[in-house]
Amino acid sequence: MILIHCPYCDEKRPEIEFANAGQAHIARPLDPAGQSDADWEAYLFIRANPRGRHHERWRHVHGCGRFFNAVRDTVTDKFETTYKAGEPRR
Amino acid sequence: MSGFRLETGGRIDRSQPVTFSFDGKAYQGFAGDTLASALLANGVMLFGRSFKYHRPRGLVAAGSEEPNALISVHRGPGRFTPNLRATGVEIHNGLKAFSQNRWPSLAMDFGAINDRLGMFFPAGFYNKTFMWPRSFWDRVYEPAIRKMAGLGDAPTAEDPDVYASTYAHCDLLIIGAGPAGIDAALGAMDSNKRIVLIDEQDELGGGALADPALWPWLERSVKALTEATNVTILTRTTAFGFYHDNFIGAVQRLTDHLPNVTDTPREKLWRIRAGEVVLAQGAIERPLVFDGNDTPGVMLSSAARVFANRYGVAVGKALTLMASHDSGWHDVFALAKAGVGISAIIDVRKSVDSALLHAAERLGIKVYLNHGVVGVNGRHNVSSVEICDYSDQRVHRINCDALLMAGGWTPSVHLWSHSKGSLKWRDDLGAYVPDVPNENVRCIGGCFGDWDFGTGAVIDVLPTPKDQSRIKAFVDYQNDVTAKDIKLAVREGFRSIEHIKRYTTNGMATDQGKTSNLNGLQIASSALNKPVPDIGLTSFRPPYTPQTFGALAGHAKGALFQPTRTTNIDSWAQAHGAVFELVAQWRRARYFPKAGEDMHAAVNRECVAVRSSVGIFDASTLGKIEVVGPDAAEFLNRMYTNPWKALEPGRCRYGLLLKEDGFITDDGVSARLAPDRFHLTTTTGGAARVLNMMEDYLQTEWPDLDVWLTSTTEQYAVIALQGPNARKVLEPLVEGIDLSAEAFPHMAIREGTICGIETRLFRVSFTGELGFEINVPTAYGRFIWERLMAQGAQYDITAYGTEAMHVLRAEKGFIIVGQDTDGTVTPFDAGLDWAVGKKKPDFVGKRSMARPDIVAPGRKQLVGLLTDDPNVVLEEGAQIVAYPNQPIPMTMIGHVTSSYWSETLGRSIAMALVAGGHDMMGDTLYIPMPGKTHTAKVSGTVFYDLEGARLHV
Amino acid sequence: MSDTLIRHEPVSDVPFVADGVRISLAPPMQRHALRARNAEDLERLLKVKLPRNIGASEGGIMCLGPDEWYLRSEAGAAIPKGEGLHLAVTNVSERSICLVIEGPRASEILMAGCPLDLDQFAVGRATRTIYETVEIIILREAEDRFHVEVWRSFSAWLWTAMTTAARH
Amino acid sequence: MTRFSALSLFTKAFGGHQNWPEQWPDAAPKPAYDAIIVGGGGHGLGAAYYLAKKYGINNVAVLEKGWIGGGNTGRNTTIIRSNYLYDESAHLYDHAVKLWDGLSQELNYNIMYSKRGVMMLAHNVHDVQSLQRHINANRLNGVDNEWLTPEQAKAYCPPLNISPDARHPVLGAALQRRGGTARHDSVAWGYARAAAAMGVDIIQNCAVTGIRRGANGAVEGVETTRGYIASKRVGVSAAGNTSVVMQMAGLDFPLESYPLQALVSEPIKPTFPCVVMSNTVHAYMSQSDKGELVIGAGTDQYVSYSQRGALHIVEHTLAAICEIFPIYRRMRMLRTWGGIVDVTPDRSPILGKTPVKGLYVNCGWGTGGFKATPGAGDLLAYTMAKDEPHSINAPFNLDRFRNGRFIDEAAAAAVAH
Repeated sequence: MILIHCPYCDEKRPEIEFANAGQAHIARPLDPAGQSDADWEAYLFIRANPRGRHHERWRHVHGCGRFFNAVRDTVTDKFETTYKAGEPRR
Repeated sequence: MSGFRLETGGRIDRSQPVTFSFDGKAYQGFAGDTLASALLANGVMLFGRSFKYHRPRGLVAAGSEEPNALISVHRGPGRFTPNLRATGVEIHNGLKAFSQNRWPSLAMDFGAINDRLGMFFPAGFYNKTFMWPRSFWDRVYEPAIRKMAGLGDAPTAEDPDVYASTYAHCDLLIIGAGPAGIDAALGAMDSNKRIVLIDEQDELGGGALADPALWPWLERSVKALTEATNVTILTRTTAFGFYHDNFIGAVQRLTDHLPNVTDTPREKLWRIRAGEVVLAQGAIERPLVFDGNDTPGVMLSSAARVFANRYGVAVGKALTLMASHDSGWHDVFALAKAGVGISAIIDVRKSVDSALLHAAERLGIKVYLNHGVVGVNGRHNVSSVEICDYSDQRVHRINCDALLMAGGWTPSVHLWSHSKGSLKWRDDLGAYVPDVPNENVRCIGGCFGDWDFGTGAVIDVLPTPKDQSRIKAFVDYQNDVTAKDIKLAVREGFRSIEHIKRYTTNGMATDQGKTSNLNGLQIASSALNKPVPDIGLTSFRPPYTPQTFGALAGHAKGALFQPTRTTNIDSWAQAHGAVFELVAQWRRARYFPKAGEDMHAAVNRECVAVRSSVGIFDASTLGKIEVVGPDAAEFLNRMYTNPWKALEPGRCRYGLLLKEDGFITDDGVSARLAPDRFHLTTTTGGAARVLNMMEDYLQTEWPDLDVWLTSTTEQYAVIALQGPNARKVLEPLVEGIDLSAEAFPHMAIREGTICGIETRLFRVSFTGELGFEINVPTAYGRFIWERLMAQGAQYDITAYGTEAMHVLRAEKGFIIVGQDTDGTVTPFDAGLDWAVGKKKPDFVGKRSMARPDIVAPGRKQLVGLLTDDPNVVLEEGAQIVAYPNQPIPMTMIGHVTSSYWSETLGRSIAMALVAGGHDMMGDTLYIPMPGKTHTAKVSGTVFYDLEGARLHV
Repeated sequence: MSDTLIRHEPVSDVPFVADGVRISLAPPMQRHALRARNAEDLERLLKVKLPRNIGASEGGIMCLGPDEWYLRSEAGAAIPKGEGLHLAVTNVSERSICLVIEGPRASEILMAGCPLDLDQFAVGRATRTIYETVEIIILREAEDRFHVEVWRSFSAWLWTAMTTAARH
Repeated sequence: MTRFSALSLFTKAFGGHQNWPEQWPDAAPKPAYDAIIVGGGGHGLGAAYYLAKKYGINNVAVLEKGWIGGGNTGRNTTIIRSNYLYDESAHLYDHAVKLWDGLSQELNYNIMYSKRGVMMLAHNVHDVQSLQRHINANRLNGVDNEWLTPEQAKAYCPPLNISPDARHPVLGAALQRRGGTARHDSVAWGYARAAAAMGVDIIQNCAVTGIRRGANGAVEGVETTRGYIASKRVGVSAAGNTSVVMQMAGLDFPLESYPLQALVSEPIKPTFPCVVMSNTVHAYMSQSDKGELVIGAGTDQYVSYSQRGALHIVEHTLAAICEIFPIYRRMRMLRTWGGIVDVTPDRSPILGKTPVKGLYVNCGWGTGGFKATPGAGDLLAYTMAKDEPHSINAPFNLDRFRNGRFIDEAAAAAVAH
């Protein structure tokens, strides 16, 4: 059970308080109707799935309830950092 | 008879005799004995039979690394445990232990025929045969193989014991309470750290327990640690796995060593988060590989020392040592000191430290350097050994009743490796030792390769003049893997150590290769002619030693396995004979049978009651979300397919929710209580998912919106009152709300009180009848329900369950998300176009509905089905075809999603998803079932009160 | 009619007592979920001071998130809805019950299923967390007394889980 | 290739098994091949075998970064079944099951395909509806799958707890008698040996580091840790690592890789006669030829290549097993391990061509790839040989994510693969 630093609570909390919410920084297009099928597919389904440095979202669902972003190494599972939703990509 | 109890010595309590049995024969030992030491003391050397060849086997070790002495323990009904290590079983009065994998008896085992035929069963033999005749595999070969395989018998009755679990936190976790671990604890004791000290044995001390000179120190240390308030000591506790971020799993054995079964938990799972972890697990002595090294009486020299010094048991009267490492010499000297007879010391090395030679001389022990054992005589017990003088290859015999092996040491880096710490190879030790940590953890003492009992030579197989292909020199005792099996694997092209392991099963037995992995590596390395580091190392996998399912499941048993959520009205349903069904985590009343009624009779009666008078239904499990804030309407407008901005306060609307992929995920009726406050409802199963989805969009896509979501699912008990008489039942109980059709139309909400309790009263219907859904604070649910029952008695008010609810809604063509839709259905497929706001530029899922295959013709669409034979109720999940007489595989164009007998209509009704169904009205379709193909006509999905007049009375 | 006759509680009103711990059902109270971007908006409406740090609690109000507070008040106390304001006040009085865990073993019992380090959990601190798979809110009322808020439908399970842990 | 048989075993025994040849040579890479398979798991080795056996392409290399069969092939719970809901899935998996039957003889390598039957439990009304839907669809597709009452299920699998008071009572089960298990390592080794015998090079410890594309964008070959290897046909069958390999060709994929754990108990005498799966309780179990209870756990929730799972996943899995089979509470877990499963948005595989000419892919099998091994290998081989998908794998193309033609078994029936 990994420990995750919640940037809102500002402390490390056990994984079972959190829900992973997939890859981070995939913003919903402002004009979905204007998207090509390919663009829309990319938004919905294409994922980086990197072996290494990975930007992902978590929700402290059984805590403060906030969604936030994290950078984690998918080979070591170690977090590089976590930061609040809306803050620029790190 | 060879083993015996020494006159003095050991930590056993000779004042406390203990009587136990092995294979039905009664024996006596002392408190403090393990099954292994007690049986040894009684001269028992034969403990079990090996996995494949059924060779007689004795003890190799004294600890949890023991590969051979696996036994079963019977403790009464449901308390049978197979595959326990005799070295880890503490004896108690009445203990009943049994040997395994033998028939008819341990001494006389028919399976031993495999040993005679062993030459035909090399590694991987099963890949090469049992293929002809083909039909024999299923019927003859495989059953035979399975019968031979396996060790102990399987449990056959439910385990009555309970298990416990807990989380724990500490600043310093020390695993292993040998001298190194104890020193680490003493060193940190005076800090303000919270310290946990874990050891798998019944008392602290580890190696020190076999060294009487250290006992005074041990006693002082244990006293100090026990008195320290910041130190928690867990004995009989095995740290079995090292997980992310210094999270360690450990199991504490609480009752197996006690004579009487109690109701206290048998074992406890400790889930420990530690600031720092210190691994002090020591090292495991390595056997030597030579012909006959599995004969009972051949064991690790360190084990013989443990048996003598800790348990006061000599493993024989005349012991011979076969050494490649100094440690064996020290063991033998200690044994001699303890009064055990030593016949000789044999060492493969040409020379050893002169101090050792002098010590041997002083004790009058004959020494053979540059010699090696090349044969062992005796089947159930060593009688003598053949040793070879490597200088001239001459072989001669030495009489002895036990042969000790000292092949060097293997640091226990298991947990270190679980933590993904790296290892480095040390040629001088012939072993891997910890290198770079991956967590806040360090290794000390033996598991770091740091010990003080001298040096040794690293060898794979003892040289022998015999034909290597004809001898049985075992590497993995339990799995019967010999040196030549490993060479065969290499010969057949298996070069990775992982391949060799899997092909030979070396290291895959219940001891996980604790005594065999390194010897296997050495042999593979010489066979491949590559240094050990080049052929890799098999990964260490948790658990360190096998752990019970029960302990890992912890409290989660029966009622505690998973919560069963119940409503405030559930107790009433229980008291009134409801039959329940499980929906998501909830328990819901399915129907309320009266005496003699089956489900169908009950459901028919309940349905008729609703249509003809009034029915009452517990709808509390519906998900509810309160949406509050200036942007509430805007938010819902973006989430749902429907438009929300124009909805007036006091009105309700059916809401349809899609996932971004355009498929229906949830629905429900929602009400606008005020310009900035909505009361949403969701499906029972969807409540948590929908709230999470809405929070996701709100927090990450539209953080600018001033709106907040709160789950109110459990704030309100919800009672659906449905039927032409619903208003009459309700009217006398409600205050502050005009229930007249004019003042309170269908799809409206009012707030007031009922029986003095505040209520949010919905006028909605999932049955097609005049209906109300009464929301009251949960604690009052049952009270209001009973008041309504009383008030409704004059109208013969009838409680109905989920089954009747399904029939009633189906008669009206209302869908159930998850039954009539299945995650691949769009609003158009479901015939819910009307619920999609055409003018809205965007909402969740809108764009996906424009994708090529979503707009393509021929999609499966929801339609009604009326069987030509009105008495036939189609099976839900039945498949539909356009042409009945096709060969298999048939082209299926859809399936039945809902199907019921409608007592109201006096016929069966069904809904189905059918390809292009909306354009098939009136067409005949076919439903091929075993034995009969049913026919049905496509219809609309509304079967009752098409114009909906009954809703608006 | 007295409240006790018309309320139905999901767990026994008879306290569970075991060696070193007592588990009991707290009396009914009002509960409100408070949400706002700016704490000041809520303070103005409710005329109370809101704790600003997540995990802090004062005057019966716990700060559970950056824009979320949990107000527990006596049954009957009037709480304004704040209609039209840039905030949300939602009545959740009957959504959960409160179990009081007290005695020297209180934190031990909680840690049987809650993965937080409650030895380091200061008096007065509150947080939403989890007990095995069930969400709870814990408030450390005193050194050896915790309040555990749990949704009603999960409370019977939690009661069994904690009393079982207490028996062991 | 020495033919394996009881006789050869017998005769070789008298030579002390000294003269068994290598099962497959440890090949060094040649400069060029007619086809390259990236990934030496069962799927990749199978593809190489069928390329040579059925489609006449023998000049093939299988590139494995570690040791063959060391990925998910050697880390799964070896369940074989084909009772899937949708026609596309049923045809795909049944193609595999048909190939499983007789594979031992075809490869002259006993892969121990054990038709012990796969039983899926229904614990609530929704489960019953969904399993009935499967059974009906399977019947009309010619795939065997039958309904069992709780008593029949208990008779087929005596350890099963069918008490109506259970937290998740058993309301019935769907049984596919042709389903079962096989010996996972043997599958990889058997294909490797048979493929090598037809000229396929099995190249281990050879990691692909790049994919070289020509001016026209088509594949020309692959860069590896053992040098450049040319080939105009490259099939990627790299399971959890597919995204990484595809990015070498400039392709982003609709995949995410998650840790999946499995575990075995200590070996015991025969006690568990079949395979049982419960998607509601999240557990599945069988007993291996060696006597170990083989248990599949769930995936962790986050993307990871660490092959390291969390303890709480194992706790939940064993709690579930003990609920369905209470007699095993005293059994002991011997070994746990983790694999990396690549999951697509509709939990169905991607098997076919890619936008890059000459680059083919077989991935996205999630937690259910083993059962498809022979079928996936054969269809990847077909697609590479003909440069077009077989009608069976045509629906499992990449375009479906753009067009919306999902094959979503999980959404359709909450049936885990």
